[in-house]
Amino acid sequence: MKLILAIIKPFKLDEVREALTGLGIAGMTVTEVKGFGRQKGQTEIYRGAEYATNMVPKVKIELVCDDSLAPRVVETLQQSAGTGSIGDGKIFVLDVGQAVRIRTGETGEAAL
Amino acid sequence: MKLILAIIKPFKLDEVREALTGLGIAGMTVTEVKGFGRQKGQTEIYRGAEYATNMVPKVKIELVCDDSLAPRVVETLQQSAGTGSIGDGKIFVLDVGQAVRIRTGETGEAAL
Amino acid sequence: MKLILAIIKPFKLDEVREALTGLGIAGMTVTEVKGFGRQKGQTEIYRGAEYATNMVPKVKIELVCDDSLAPRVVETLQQSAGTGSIGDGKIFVLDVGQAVRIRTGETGEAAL
Amino acid sequence: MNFANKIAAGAGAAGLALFAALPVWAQEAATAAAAPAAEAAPPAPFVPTAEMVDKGDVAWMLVASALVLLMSVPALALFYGGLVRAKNMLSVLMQVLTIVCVAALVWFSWGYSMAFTSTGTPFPSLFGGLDKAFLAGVDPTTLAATFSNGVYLPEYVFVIFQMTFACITPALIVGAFAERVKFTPLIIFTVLWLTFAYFPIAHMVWYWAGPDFLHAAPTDMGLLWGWGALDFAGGTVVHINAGIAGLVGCLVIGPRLGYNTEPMPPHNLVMTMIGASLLWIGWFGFNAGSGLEANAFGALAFINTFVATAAAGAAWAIIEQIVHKKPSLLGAVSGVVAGLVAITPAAGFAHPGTAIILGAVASLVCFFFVTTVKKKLKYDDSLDVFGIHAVGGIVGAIGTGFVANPAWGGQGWIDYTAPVAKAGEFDLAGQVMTQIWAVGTTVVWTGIVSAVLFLALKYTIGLRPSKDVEQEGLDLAEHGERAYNM
Amino acid sequence: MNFANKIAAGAGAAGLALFAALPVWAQEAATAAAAPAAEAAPPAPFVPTAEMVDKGDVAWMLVASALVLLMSVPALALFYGGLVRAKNMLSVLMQVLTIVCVAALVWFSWGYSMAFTSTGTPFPSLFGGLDKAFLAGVDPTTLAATFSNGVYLPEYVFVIFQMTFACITPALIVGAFAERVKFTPLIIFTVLWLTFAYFPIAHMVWYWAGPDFLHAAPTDMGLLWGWGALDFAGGTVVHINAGIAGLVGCLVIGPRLGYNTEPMPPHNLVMTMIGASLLWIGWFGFNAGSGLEANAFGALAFINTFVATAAAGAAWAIIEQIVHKKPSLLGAVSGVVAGLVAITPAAGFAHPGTAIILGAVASLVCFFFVTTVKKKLKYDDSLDVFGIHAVGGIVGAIGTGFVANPAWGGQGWIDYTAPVAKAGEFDLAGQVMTQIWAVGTTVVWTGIVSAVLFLALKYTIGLRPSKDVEQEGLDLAEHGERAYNM
Amino acid sequence: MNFANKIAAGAGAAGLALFAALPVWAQEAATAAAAPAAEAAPPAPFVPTAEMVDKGDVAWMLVASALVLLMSVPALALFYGGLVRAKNMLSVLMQVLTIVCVAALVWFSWGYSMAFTSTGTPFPSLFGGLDKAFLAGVDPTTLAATFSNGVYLPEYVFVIFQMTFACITPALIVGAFAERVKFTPLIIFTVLWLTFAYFPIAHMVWYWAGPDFLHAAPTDMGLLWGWGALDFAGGTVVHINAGIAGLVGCLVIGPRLGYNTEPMPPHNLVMTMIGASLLWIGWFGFNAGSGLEANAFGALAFINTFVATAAAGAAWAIIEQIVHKKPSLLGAVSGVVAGLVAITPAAGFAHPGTAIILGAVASLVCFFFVTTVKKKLKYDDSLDVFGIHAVGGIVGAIGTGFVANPAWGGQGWIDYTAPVAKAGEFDLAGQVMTQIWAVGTTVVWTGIVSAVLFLALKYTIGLRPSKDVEQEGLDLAEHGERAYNM
Ligand SMILES: Nc1ncnc2c1ncn2[C@@H]1O[C@H](COP(=O)(O)OP(=O)(O)O)[C@@H](O)[C@H]1O
Ligand SMILES: Nc1ncnc2c1ncn2[C@@H]1O[C@H](COP(=O)(O)OP(=O)(O)O)[C@@H](O)[C@H]1O
Ligand SMILES: Nc1ncnc2c1ncn2[C@@H]1O[C@H](COP(=O)(O)OP(=O)(O)O)[C@@H](O)[C@H]1O
Repeated sequence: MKLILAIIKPFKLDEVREALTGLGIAGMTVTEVKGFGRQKGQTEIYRGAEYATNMVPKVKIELVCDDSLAPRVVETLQQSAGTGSIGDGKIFVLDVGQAVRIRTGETGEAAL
Repeated sequence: MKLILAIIKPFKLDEVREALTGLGIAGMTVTEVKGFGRQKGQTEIYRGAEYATNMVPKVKIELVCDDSLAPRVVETLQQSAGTGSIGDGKIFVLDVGQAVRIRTGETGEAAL
Repeated sequence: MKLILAIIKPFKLDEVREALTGLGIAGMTVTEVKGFGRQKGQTEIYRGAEYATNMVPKVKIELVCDDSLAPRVVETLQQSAGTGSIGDGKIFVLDVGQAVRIRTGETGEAAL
Repeated sequence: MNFANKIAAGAGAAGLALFAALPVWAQEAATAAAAPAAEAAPPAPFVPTAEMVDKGDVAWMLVASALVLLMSVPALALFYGGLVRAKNMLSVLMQVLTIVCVAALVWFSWGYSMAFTSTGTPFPSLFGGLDKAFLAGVDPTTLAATFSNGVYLPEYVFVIFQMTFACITPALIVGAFAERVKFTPLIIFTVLWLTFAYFPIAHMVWYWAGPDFLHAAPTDMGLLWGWGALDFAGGTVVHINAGIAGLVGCLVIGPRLGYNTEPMPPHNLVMTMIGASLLWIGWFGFNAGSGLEANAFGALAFINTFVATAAAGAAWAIIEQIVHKKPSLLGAVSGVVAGLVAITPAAGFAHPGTAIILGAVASLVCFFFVTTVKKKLKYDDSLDVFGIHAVGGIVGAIGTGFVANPAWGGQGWIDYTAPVAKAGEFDLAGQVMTQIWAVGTTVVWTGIVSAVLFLALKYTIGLRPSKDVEQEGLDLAEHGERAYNM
Repeated sequence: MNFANKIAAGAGAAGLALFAALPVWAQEAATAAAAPAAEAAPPAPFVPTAEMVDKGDVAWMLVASALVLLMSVPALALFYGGLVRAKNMLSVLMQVLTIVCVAALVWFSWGYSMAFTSTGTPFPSLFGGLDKAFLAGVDPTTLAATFSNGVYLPEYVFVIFQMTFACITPALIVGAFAERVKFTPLIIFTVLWLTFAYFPIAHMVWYWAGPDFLHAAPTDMGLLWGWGALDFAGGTVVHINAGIAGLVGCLVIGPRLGYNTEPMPPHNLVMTMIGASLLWIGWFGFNAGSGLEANAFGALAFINTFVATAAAGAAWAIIEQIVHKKPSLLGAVSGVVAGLVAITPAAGFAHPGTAIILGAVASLVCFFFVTTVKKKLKYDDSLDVFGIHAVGGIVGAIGTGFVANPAWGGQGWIDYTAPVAKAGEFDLAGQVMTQIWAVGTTVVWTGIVSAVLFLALKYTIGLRPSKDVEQEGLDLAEHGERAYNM
Repeated sequence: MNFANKIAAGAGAAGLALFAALPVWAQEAATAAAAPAAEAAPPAPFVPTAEMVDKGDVAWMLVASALVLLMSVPALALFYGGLVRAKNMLSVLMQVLTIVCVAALVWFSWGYSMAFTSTGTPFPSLFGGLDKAFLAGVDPTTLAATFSNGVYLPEYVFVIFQMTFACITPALIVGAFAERVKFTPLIIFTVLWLTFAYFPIAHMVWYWAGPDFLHAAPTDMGLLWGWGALDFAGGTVVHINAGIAGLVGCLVIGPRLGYNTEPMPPHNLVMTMIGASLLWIGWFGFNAGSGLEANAFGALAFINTFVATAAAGAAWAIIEQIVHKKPSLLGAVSGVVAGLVAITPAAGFAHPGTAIILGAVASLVCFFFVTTVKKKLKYDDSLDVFGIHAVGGIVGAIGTGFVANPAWGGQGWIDYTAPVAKAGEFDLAGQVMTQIWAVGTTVVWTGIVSAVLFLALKYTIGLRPSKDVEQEGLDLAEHGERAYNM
């Protein structure tokens, strides 16, 4: 199984989720994060004190799927999350050794 | 070493932590996340606008332990986090190449 | 490629980011988390009800880099995040199978 | 403020404009009448003196003014701000605050003069001239009339109280197109809209010569006031006026990106609840202050503002329980605001019992507009300025014609054409027709002015930020800040 | 409001019920007495007139009423809401808001009549009848008595001021079983509890014929008022009453899931601090308004409300510094509220110096109850309604017997049985006993009524939501919303 | 409060101290003068009576007092709290609340006596003695003078109103060294600073015998009052005083860890906006209440407080638009506060037109100090107490000398040395010089007292928490709580 870890723009979340649901993905986990990358944050000025906030609000998606589905998930993610402008984000793929569904104790791909 | 990544119901966190402490686990990291899965969120209606919130608040636990302990951690997690009802969450296990304790520079299992 | 996952003290974030930028790291992702470990939280008393909060606010950094850079990233992280006192945090290193830049579709190290 | 009156325009008073308002200052008036001065007044011009000021009235009106400002900042700002997404929170707060500041300056500069004088103007029944621009001629010794013969306020007090109304009305509008408007054009709109919509309508509805002067100058009054339209505290001037402008604005600007496809739940209902609560508190100043005196009629307006609102809040919760099986806090506070809007024109006229009915009815009608009509017609009135302020205001304005009926415990209207004001005869059907005409006039006037202004701005400097700015949120893009750095 | 009085019940006044309250309107009364009308009154019935109304009093009482409503929404709602977990925030806000709305409607419908009339009832010293139900007979010309001879308020003003008390009292109760109660049964409880506990106790403590009428109708008063119990602004009627009902409620409903095993820290102490601050501000209306006039006695109640609270806030911070080594904000605001509760019955009677002592003592006693007694007895009074309102109320009510002592700078009590009120002779031991009796009566009455109502609801439609609902949080499960979508 | 006056100190009144304030209570005074008592007064001592109290004044002053307390809690606490980082939020709230409590108790104990008596002291023009310590001799029958002949307030009312000023002034200081001060030393500082800086300066600026007594005791007044310095509502006493103390404090304590290297953005600008809005509302009590009467001069102070603030808020937004291309909410609310500070000393003297100019100028000067001067000089005045309160206060205090000019619509000053107060002759240059002297005196006095106190505390029990505590945040380390557990 693969853990697919994607950092995307927050307002793209709904679109991405729908696209992934279309692929048959049954679950994922979402976290609000702050990103640091080529896209620079705004300069904020509070009463004359400047803060160049390098941190941009992003959303992180974590999603485990079986190996065969992974390429299509990555592709779908890339398409649905892309706007073509800087800061669109990244997708990383990691190997997962095991998965367990807490409710039933099912393991492996049955757990997803 | 293994990274054990568990998504659980928020109100189970204390129970889980106690159970893991019982196993001798010395540390873990917890994040508030939003989950999307079989368990559907509530339908919320704000002045007539319906939002079927597919997102359910969950808590993510990240915990690195040595390989030998991993199966018992997974088992304990599954038992202490389970309520038997939908949305109990998942446990994923990944391989960790290295661990470092920042304070001392110790590496490997000594760092945990 | 490696995913470097570091849990650090929140007020060290800026220092760490600058140190990593110095190494030529172009991006990372940051999450507010709560840590549980040797460092104990404060005892908080709310109108007589005591809560020994085992949870300490921490910041998690996720950063993917190519294999050759990883050791230096870990070292830099350890140095810049360390205060020498308990609770400084951990660094974990995991293997990453693939990386994609959403904007361009570039993959592998070009995506970072 | 703003009671209608009967005008015997020469011999044959024509048209439907023959009705008018509040009954019972007669008692106090009677006392005043006992003084020979008042009786002798018609020949020799009446001159109010400092002794006609009661410090109790001054105390109450200063407090009422502070309460109405409280309604704008922070109450309205929070009520609206809590309903938008976090990324637009500051933009709403900033819009409301800046509008208040600018409106106060405009009021000082030419607003008061345009609204509350009738000299130096080609159309004295539509708007005033600039004789009191920059408060020329106003000083601590000048006085303003109340609705009672022989009872006066320091003119500054009246200027202040009315200023707070001019501040909140344009601020109400921004809710209709929250999350998608550029800041500078909005402020320009505010200045123009006040000038061409608010001041004229305030003049038409509320301006008149005063009880001691009217019989000597029986045409010195605003158009709608002359018709006999009843608007105790601003149902037409404030709520319908702002509500229609909001609707026009949201139509001209268009819906938010992602409207009806993305969820846009309120980011912080706690702020909305604080805002609604403080609106309620402040509204006592708005409504009970509109009687201009600390007396039993102020108290009547106060209790009506209390119970109509309670009924409206409860009614919205109950209808939600029936329709959605869950009464929500957002529902209850929406009801509260709907009730406050509806009782505004009727506050000094209704009996508490009929006030309760009016509040509940308005709440249900607003519920219907907000949940059903808006969905059907697909306009994006972000925070329901039309659905609550215009709709609630219309229900209230027309309802005022009913609840003022003395037969149902209402206060009727006062005939100020006599040297000493006395109760007038109430004609239910006629009064309701007058109310409808007043509503219609307001809707048309403000609709046209708003449309012209919004379209002019849209096609010149532009009203709407770029897609990127809208997606990123106005806080960072327009104001360079974010609300929360937790 | 609510000064006790001495009653010469026939010839030999029996029992301990012989004491009574506030001294010095004698001065003003003396002026009134100079008028021959007042002296001739006993034979010919006294008729108050509109001239007996001072606009300064009206101004102050309208403001005071708005301040008391502010105490409920948003102050109490925020104070309580900040202390619960985020998942239950909206439920608390919604409960408080809805209770306010419903209580206002009930007050209009039958509450005012039950509390402040003595006709049409089999037990005129326990509760009134329905003669003024739906405010029948109340209009802008009717008047209500104050505590001074010859000084009146428009009756609507009195109805409004008292209405705000009826709104806040049931809202106080919800803190005791926050996070685990169903919404609809709570609202039903509110209506019934007002009817069977609040209105009777308000009647018993505060109802009397008025200073110009009492000597002609010397038994026309509530039971506790007749005993001579002193309760300036509602220590028994509001705080003990609500505090005991809360305790009964939390015992009947049972502790929260996870109580004492899971941490349940307050989710947003900033809201709690805002709430406490606004409670303090609003309480000036509550206490200083209870004198019903804008005079030196109102000012005395005001300064006592100020300094007793300051002392109580400081005392709690100091005791925490001693016991826990850290003074907490939650501690300080708890002290502030404890001080406000304790000074409530004593506000118009104490000297500022003794008010400070009373505030500090109450704060320490409440600290003890909240931190030690609650832990020992293991009841889950979520937000310490019992520990602060009932305990602080009892300390204050009994303390009133001491601080009223003229020998210690207190104001004593007024004998209203004379045609013109005059200061009565103060008996310290007797007064304290009377206070204890009044507390006991209130505790028993409200305890029984509350237990019957809570148990009846528990075993019929149920009071407590399911385990799942409680774990998920009431916001989503009961109201379909969440407070924060950041 | 605090109008200057002309003193014929014996025969040849020397130096620049010959000017003074407010004009026109003459009218009311004239009425009083008609009473033979007033005319006969100089020989037989004047005795004010209870009839000289107007309930309208009492109503207004009680409300004004509540409004000023509102400025401290919650307004100032929120305004400051929103600007710090989340980990220090509660510490700021706790500091403000505790300071308010402690200051109230100190005021009761010896503050009122030190500020508003002139007996029992070696230097009656610098501070008073302890004759009214613990409010000895104050009771519901004692009276306090206003600025009008023959108009009095119950003394408790005056004590309360002034108490609220003593509460907010030390609370203002904490913003200068927020996020890095220990709690207990701060509270000790508060008590000492009130005693040695606030009470003397309040006495010097505001104490005088009163209009009916001054001509018989022409030297019974504070030093700066005697000079003829104009300070309507506390520009020197409150704002310069606190602003300088803050500057001294932040210099003694040193900058925050990470200052200028780490970002420290405001954690919750919504709270800051609520705070600023409620400051504005409360400031109407502060300024318009400072006239002590519900009359046209109170209304003048009110409208000036309204429009100067509006101008200042708009000015800051405009200058930001020009300099940074984005008007920020924090900028607008900073302007609002700067405008409020600047109009404070001038509120009762200026014409609304000059008030607008004063507000706008002060806003721009403060902008310059906060954004440029602070950066240059590198002191860490965390929340700009110096940059806004001291700087804005100085602009306002000196500006008062200009705007009071009757030639520009100002109110001039009143000569109270005559038995019946009358307008004095205005000397622009002289008045401005007097204002500068008053500012200088205040700066020097408070600067020295503050430096001595801060240094003494620094080198004894210490002012600053350890590095660890500062990094962890004061909330947990000093108070054992966290603000948000979401
Ligand atoms: N090496 C990395 N490791 C982890 N996260 C990264 C890395 N590089 C970028 N990110 C995340 O991806 C986001 C977008 O990256 P950025 O460089 O701004 O734009 P782009 O995706 O267009 O290359 C960043 O804000 C950050 O959250
Ligand atoms: N494939 C997945 N990858 C990552 N997280 C998942 C995945 N599937 C489920 N989750 C997480 O687990 C939570 C519970 O899953 P759900 O399908 O609702 O119930 P259950 O655990 O009973 O199967 C989800 O809310 C989500 O956070
Ligand atoms: N085994 C672990 N797995 C995941 N996170 C851990 C683990 N152990 C510690 N952490 C994280 O590292 C933080 C610091 O660890 P702690 O034991 O307190 O101190 P130290 O880093 O000095 O050993 C913890 O708060 C927690 O967030």
